[in-house]
Amino acid sequence: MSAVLFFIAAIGAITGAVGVVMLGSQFYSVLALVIHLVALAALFLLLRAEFVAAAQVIVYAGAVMVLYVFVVAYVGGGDEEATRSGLRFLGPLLALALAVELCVALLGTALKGISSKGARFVPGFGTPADIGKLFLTKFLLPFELASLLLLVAAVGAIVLARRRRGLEPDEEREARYHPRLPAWVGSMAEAGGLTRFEEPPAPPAAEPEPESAPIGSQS
Amino acid sequence: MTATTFGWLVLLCPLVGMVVIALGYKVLPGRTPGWIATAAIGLSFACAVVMLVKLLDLPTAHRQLTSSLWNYASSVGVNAKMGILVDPLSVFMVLVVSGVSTLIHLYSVSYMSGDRGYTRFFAYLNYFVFSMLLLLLAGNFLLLIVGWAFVGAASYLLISFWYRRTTATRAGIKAFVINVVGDVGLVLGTFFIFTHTGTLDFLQTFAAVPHVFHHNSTDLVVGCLLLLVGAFAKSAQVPLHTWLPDAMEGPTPVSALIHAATMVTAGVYLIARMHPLFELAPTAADIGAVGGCLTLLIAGTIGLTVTDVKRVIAYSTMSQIGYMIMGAAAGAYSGALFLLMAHAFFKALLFMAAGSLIAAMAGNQDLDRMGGFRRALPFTFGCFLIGGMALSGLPPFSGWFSKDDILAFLDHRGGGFEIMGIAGYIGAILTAIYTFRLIFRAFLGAPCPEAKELEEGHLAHAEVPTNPQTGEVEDTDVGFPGPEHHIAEREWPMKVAMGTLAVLATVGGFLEVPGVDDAIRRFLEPSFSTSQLAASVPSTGADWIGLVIGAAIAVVGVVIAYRIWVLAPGTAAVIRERFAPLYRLFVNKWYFDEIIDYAIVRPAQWFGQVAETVIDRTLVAEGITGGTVSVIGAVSAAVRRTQTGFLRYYVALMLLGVSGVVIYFLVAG
Amino acid sequence: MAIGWYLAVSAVIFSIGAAGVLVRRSPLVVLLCLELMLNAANLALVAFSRMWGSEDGQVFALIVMVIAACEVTVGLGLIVAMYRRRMPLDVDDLRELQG
Amino acid sequence: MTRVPPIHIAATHIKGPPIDWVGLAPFVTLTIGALLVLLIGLLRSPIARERIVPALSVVTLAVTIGYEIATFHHQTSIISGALRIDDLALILDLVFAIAGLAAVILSVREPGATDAGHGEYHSLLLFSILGMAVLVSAQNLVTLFIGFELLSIPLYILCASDSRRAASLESGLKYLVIGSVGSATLVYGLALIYGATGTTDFVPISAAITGSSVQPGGLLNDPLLLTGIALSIVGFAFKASVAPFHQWTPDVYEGAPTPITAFMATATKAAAIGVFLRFFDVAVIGVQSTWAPLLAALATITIIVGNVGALGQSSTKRILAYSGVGQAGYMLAGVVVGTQLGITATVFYIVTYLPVNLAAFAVIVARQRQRAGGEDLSALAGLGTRQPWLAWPMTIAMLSLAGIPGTVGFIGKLYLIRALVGGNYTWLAVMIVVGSMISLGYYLRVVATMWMSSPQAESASARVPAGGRPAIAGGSDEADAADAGGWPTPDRAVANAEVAAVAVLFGAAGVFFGIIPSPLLQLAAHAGRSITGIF
Amino acid sequence: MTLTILIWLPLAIGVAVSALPPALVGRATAILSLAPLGVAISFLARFKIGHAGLQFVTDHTWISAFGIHYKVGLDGLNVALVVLTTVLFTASMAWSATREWERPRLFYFFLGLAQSAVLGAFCAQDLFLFVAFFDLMLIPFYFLTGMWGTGERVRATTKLVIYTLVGSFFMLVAAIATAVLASNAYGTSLTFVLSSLQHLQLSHTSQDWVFLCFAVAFLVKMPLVPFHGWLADGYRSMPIPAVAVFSGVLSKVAAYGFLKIVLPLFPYASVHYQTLMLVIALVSIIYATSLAFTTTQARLVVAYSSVAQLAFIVLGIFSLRPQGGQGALLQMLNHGLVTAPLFFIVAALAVRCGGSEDIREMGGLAFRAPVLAALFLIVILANLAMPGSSNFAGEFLILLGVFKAKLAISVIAFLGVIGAAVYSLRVYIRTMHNPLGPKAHSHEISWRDALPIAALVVVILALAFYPQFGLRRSDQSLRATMAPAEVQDGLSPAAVVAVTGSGRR
Repeated sequence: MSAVLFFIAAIGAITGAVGVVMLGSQFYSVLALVIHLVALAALFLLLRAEFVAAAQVIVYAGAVMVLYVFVVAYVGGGDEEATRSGLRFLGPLLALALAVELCVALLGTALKGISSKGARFVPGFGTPADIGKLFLTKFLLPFELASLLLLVAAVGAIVLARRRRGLEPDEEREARYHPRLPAWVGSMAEAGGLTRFEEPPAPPAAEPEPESAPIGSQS
Repeated sequence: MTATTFGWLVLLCPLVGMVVIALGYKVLPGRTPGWIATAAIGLSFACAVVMLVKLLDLPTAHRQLTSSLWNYASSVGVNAKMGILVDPLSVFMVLVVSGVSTLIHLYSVSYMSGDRGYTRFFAYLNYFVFSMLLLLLAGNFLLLIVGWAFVGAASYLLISFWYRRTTATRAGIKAFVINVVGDVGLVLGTFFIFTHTGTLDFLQTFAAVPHVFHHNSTDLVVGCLLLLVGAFAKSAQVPLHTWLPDAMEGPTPVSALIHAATMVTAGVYLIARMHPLFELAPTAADIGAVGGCLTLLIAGTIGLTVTDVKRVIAYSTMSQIGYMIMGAAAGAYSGALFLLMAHAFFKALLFMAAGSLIAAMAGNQDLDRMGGFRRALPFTFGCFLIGGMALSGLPPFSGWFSKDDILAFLDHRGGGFEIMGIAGYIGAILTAIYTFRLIFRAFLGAPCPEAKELEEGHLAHAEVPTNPQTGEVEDTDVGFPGPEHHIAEREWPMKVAMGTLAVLATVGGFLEVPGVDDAIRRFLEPSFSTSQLAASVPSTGADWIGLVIGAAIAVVGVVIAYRIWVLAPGTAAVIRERFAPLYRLFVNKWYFDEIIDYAIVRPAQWFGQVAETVIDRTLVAEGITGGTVSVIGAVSAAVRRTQTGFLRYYVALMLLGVSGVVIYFLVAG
Repeated sequence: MAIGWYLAVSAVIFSIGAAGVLVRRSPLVVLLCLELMLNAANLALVAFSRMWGSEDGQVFALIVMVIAACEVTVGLGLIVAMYRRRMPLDVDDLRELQG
Repeated sequence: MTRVPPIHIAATHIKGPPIDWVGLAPFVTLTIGALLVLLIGLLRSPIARERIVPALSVVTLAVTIGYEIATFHHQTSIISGALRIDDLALILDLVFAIAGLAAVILSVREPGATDAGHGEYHSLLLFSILGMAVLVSAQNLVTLFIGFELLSIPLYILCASDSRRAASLESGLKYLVIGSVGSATLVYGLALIYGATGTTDFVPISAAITGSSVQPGGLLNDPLLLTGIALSIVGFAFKASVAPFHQWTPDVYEGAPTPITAFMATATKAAAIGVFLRFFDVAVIGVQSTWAPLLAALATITIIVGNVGALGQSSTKRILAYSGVGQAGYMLAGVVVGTQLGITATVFYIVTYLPVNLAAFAVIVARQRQRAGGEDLSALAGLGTRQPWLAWPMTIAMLSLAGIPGTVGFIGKLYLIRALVGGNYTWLAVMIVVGSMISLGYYLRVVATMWMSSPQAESASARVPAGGRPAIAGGSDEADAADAGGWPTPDRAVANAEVAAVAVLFGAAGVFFGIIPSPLLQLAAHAGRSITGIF
Repeated sequence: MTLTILIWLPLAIGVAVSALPPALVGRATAILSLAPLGVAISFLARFKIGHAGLQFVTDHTWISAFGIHYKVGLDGLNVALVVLTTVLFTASMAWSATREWERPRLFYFFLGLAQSAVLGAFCAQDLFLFVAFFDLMLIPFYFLTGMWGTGERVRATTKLVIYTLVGSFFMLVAAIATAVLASNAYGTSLTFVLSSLQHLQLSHTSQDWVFLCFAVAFLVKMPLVPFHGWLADGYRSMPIPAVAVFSGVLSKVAAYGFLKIVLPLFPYASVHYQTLMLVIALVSIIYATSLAFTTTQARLVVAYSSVAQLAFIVLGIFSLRPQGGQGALLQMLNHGLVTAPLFFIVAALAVRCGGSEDIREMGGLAFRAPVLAALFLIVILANLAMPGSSNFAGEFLILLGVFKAKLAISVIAFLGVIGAAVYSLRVYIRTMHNPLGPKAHSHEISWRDALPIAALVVVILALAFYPQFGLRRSDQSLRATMAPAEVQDGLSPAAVVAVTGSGRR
């Protein structure tokens, strides 16, 4: 029974993965990844990792993928013409070599465990309770750091993705009813609503002349 | 005040003279430098005389005095002191050198006046005398070599004295380089001897030699041969003689002083000084004798054909020194030194006379253009005649006694030396011929234009001064003989100098008359006390036989010369036709210059060219340096080419690296 | 099923992800492929944790998940920024820096 | 392991691990500082954002440094063995903090900072430092990996922070993608190691490798473990920009804002080498005989590639990037030896590498503020006459990197060679020497440009390269005018006061410690001794 | 008054004068540079003759971790060279002081730095200290050539530095290896102090490669064929004061290194490679000589002649006979004194020929410049080692040593002596004599130019009368430094005494 489930899930995961790589449209790639993740979650379950599986489904298939979809929609994920360079063939070959090596490594080990079904199952193994306990005791520091890391990521996303003056596609029109946006527009400061529209000392660099400032070399 | 003190004074005088003249080159007016120089040398001659007296006071056994001022270079087993050796030999040489030099200085005072380089000339001249005296008084090998090289340098400076003449500078460098070859020989020879004796000091060496060397041992023979190289280079013996004729580029007094009277005889002095070595290495000595013998013949033959007055005398000098070398090497030390002294007198005299003659010719030295100066230059003619007769060994002039003394000794030793003796007689006849060829052609016969002009009472002056060798117009602002010339008839210093020498050349021979007296041998005896050869002297009778033969041969030579150039002036041309190839050989100086040029000079230059162009530019610059650079450059270009900027290529390379590393571990594990 | 099977699957997925990074030019998809690689690691971790019966592997997997999320967020942010700058969304056109 | 039945689980029963706050203090300081900076960055007034924020970051780093110095010799392992605080870690932390300090000072007036918002910018910087600190004292695979990421992710963002330049974004993306591949490889490798040994803690891992707890005879030849090590080597090597995993380095260094480049070139490299030391000399020292040859080979390749690649470059930043690759090779050589001496040498080399590199980058920053294309080599032409206070630090830096006596670089090389010769790796020492010879080719080129080429030649070639931009808008013309006119106008000199100060300070340090190296040497010696178990 | 003061005084001066207005810097430096000269002479005066050991030792621990000491001291080997250094630098500064240099402060700072480095290298009694100073010497010359040079200066200076540093880096490895291997082999703590290293002989195999590394470093510095690739460009581009001290002193440091470090530390290798070194030297002599009488650049003639001279010095050192060593030491002194004025004279000649240093465009300059001609003559005669010059005494001893060691080599080496005469006189005649050259406009040498040359000429003449000056101090130390190699070479100390002592009855 478990074998059947395993094969279904494994095939699903691998197909999903292949789909991510092969499918032309970025949108389909995202969907393929979702399939892959769900299949992977199934594998996790087979490995008695309930909590990981759940996290997988919620965090990934839920949050992250949604983010993906939004971005794809925003940047208009059109089809991408197939790559021309030699990597098109070299890449898969390289990957194949890698896979072979890894399999040799994984299966060539003398460890008994590899061929076994795993250690004797202890009730409670992989439950949120156990994991959480570990997080609070042995892995306290990683746990805290992970939170910081998430904060960093959030800050980074804002820093990078916020709007900037002089870079918008339709600069002139916007300039009409948003005269001289301060430099911090779109920053967390704005998000925090701590800022009014008064005159910040705009750094002079914020006066780009489009013709004298070709995109790519803003000078 | 012992003899050595005066020995030092002998050295000091000319040195001081040189320094004074050199430093005062701006302030000293007119002929003062000349007088200062003459005074300096005269003083040192005086000191030499005192030295002689002091030495004669001592008993014969103690006539070898050494004195040293400070350590010159003495460390790690080398013991070179600033020391002199005063013994009869050196005193004798010092006397000759300083005496003749004084006279030649006196001569130059007027002869060189009017030359732009007057001061420089006398500074050089004094420097030369200093060097020569240093050579003679040196108490050890190192100092000997120093003096040896100094005289070479001085000779270089004086040969290329008129330095705007490329011929002069070329002759100078030639002389210098050949002399350096000689120095090298000397140094190497010293090494060979030093490594066995462990000392550089003469007396210690001579004391040690019999104990450290066995008879004719290889090292000693090689060492002596190398010493001979030095001697030959300095004394212009075949095959290192080619510089001497060219050295005639220098002013005539220089030729008289250096290339006749003093420097060129250093070789003879060296052999005499080193006689304990040579007597222990007969092989080397014999080779030396042969060399001298060859030289006197070759030089004689060339002397027959050359037409440059000074060069004729130069070749005769070579051949005379050939006699001395031959004699000294064969063991006739006193004879050789006797001839050396006599030669100094009459050869200096000849050169001075020639100088006067050339002055009368306004600097032209070509024998073909001369003639009939007998009336125009009576005094000069007289001196020339005396000198010539002495040179060709006519009785009772000094040349007669001295040269035939040597030849007699050779016959006395017998064996191979007999042959040399005969060769010597052949040389003698040649000498007589070319000497009188000179005299007859220059002074007898129809007067040449200059001679006529002079008879009317005014000295000829070249309107356009030209280089007598190349005929190219002279650069007259400096380093050139000067516009006016001086002849003995009009300059009393020249007269005095020449007159004195004429007298000496005439009577000098009587110092050593077989059976009557042998002042020189007796005086020199202490220096050669250890020598077996010096002890064995030919009997008086043998001596006299030799003298008679010599006189006869000289007379024959003179007669032949008279026959060819006075009675039947055409004969010379006829002979020239008859023996054309021989003549060509002689007139081209046996092709020595050409041989040396092709054998040594050109290959060296060629190698230099190759070294610069091929090896240095190509091999080192392109090869080693450029090669490395280009390799690194290529690698750098490759590295930068992989930096394509293609993100995916970077990832690809990275994954390639991953699989590489993994493979390594899988294999290594 | 033996653990080895899971590991094999994870290896395959890892390689597929790597291949994807190599062949795809849209940064978005490249990010997806990176996700694949990380997930492969996760699978391996979970499999090992099962094998040893220790939950460290699962914790590790969760941490990796967080990190994956962070990388994605930052990556997407970058992509948006580039889009705003009207820069081409094609890794092959990012060649201003080279040599 | 003993398990509590799930029924009894309640939050009350869970005892958090004991925490040694003294040891943890630097980390806490950094965290708090980062958060504070982030918050103050939200304030309205520009003063707060552009003055207080950097000031606060400086304070944070200063306090951190203070704590680290205070807790020197305080060897503990904290939070249930997640972190090990010892002299090695502390010295490396000092390096990070100093590098960060320099970066903060250089970032005043940095357009990138203004662009990203000072609060965000600086807090990210501090977080990255925190990540490094965690990384080099990690005693556990999980901690190690998260530290690795906490160090990387902020740098991805910071590289792209100057998003008005396409180059900045490009470098950010490149760094992100390649970095993620690297971390994916790393984590997979860690996973395999975990799989082979069944634990995530270093000490048990090394025990499992040598001892027979996991498997009789240990794991010395177990492909699983070895592959894991291989993959983790790649992960670290990438961070340390060791060839052939170096290719991101020149591009990212060139594209990133120069202060960040300076930070990466020094701190990141130090962190990567530090983790090399930790991981290979503690966790997997058992299989040294296997990995040492490989690392030696990698070091050789790196030395050659880095030094050779720098030869033909026209951008000073790129030259420094490649030189950084080469230097990484030298440091790796120190790791190879695997003796305390080797560790000491490596640490010392890192310490010597820090000041001179910072000085060099400071000079580049100054030039960029003064004229367009300031990172160009041509921008340095004639600097010796016109701005000696910039030319000298750069000269010292170059000479030190080349290993000329009188500078720290010389002593650093001395120590490395001494360690290598002592460890029977003389051939590697020779490789270092060969590398230095090649490196002269470009270091001297920089020096020659500054002192021996006339400003005329420079102003002729003063072009604005793609991506180059004047620090002050429209300053380009003025800057060029100033360059042509010779002396920089006073306001520029002022504008560069703090930058020049950094340059001069670190340049001076480079000479001072070159003449009196003993203090640094003792410091490094402590680091070496702090790793026990090897001789 | 410790050596430290002497070593660092020039640098201090260089720094101090940069406070003065540029116009004064030159003269100030020239005058102040008399101070180190004076100090050096005072050391010379206080030097106790007949001691093999060190005198005026200063010894502090510099880098305790490696047992590296800041140990400086004087012995017979370096005392004369130290004085020579100060003399030549003073002369160069005096020569420079009368000229305009752009950025004078920097110029004199670098000169000062160079002097300090050279002095340090000579005085260093610690292997590592020596290496450090040896490399440091190069930096000022890098700048001097690159900033004040002529022609392809940057290319030339880069070439120079890379060439020489390649050698130096190998030497660095070798030096460290020496100390490390020694301490490993004998289980002693790490030390770089020469005197202690001397008692820790390395194994033969290590000696071999270490020796080669040192040899490369030194041979490049001198330079000898085939390591002379940088020579032509470097010498042609260096400013005159720099090139004067470079060929006058820096090349000596290399030769000194052989004598001070290589022979005592690696006697086995020294004997093992004796023939190789002798042959290299021999080839250099022949090769440089032939180049010297081919090239038409006056400056290069001097350059190649100094290559030949240094080859002679190496010849003397590797005769492994005390005579050769003494000769080499004396020759170092002489060559330094000769080559510097030669470069000044070349500059003077160039001035009289429209800046060209091509002897084909010179000629007849002696006219209207008798003093210059006289100075030149004396120097050139000394350069060709005419007997009577101290150079000859040096060459005599060198060749005597070689003669004792390898007869054939010494015989061939004499070709170099003859060649020296040829090229020296050639350059003298082609410049001073012969008809007036196309570009020649002769005029008497000015006081400011004559002063440094004349001063050095006086020293040359003094030495010519008393070469012993250069020999008496070094005697003992030289025997000491040569002894290990001699023993290794089979001449037991007893034999040495026999060989050397036989002369002194």
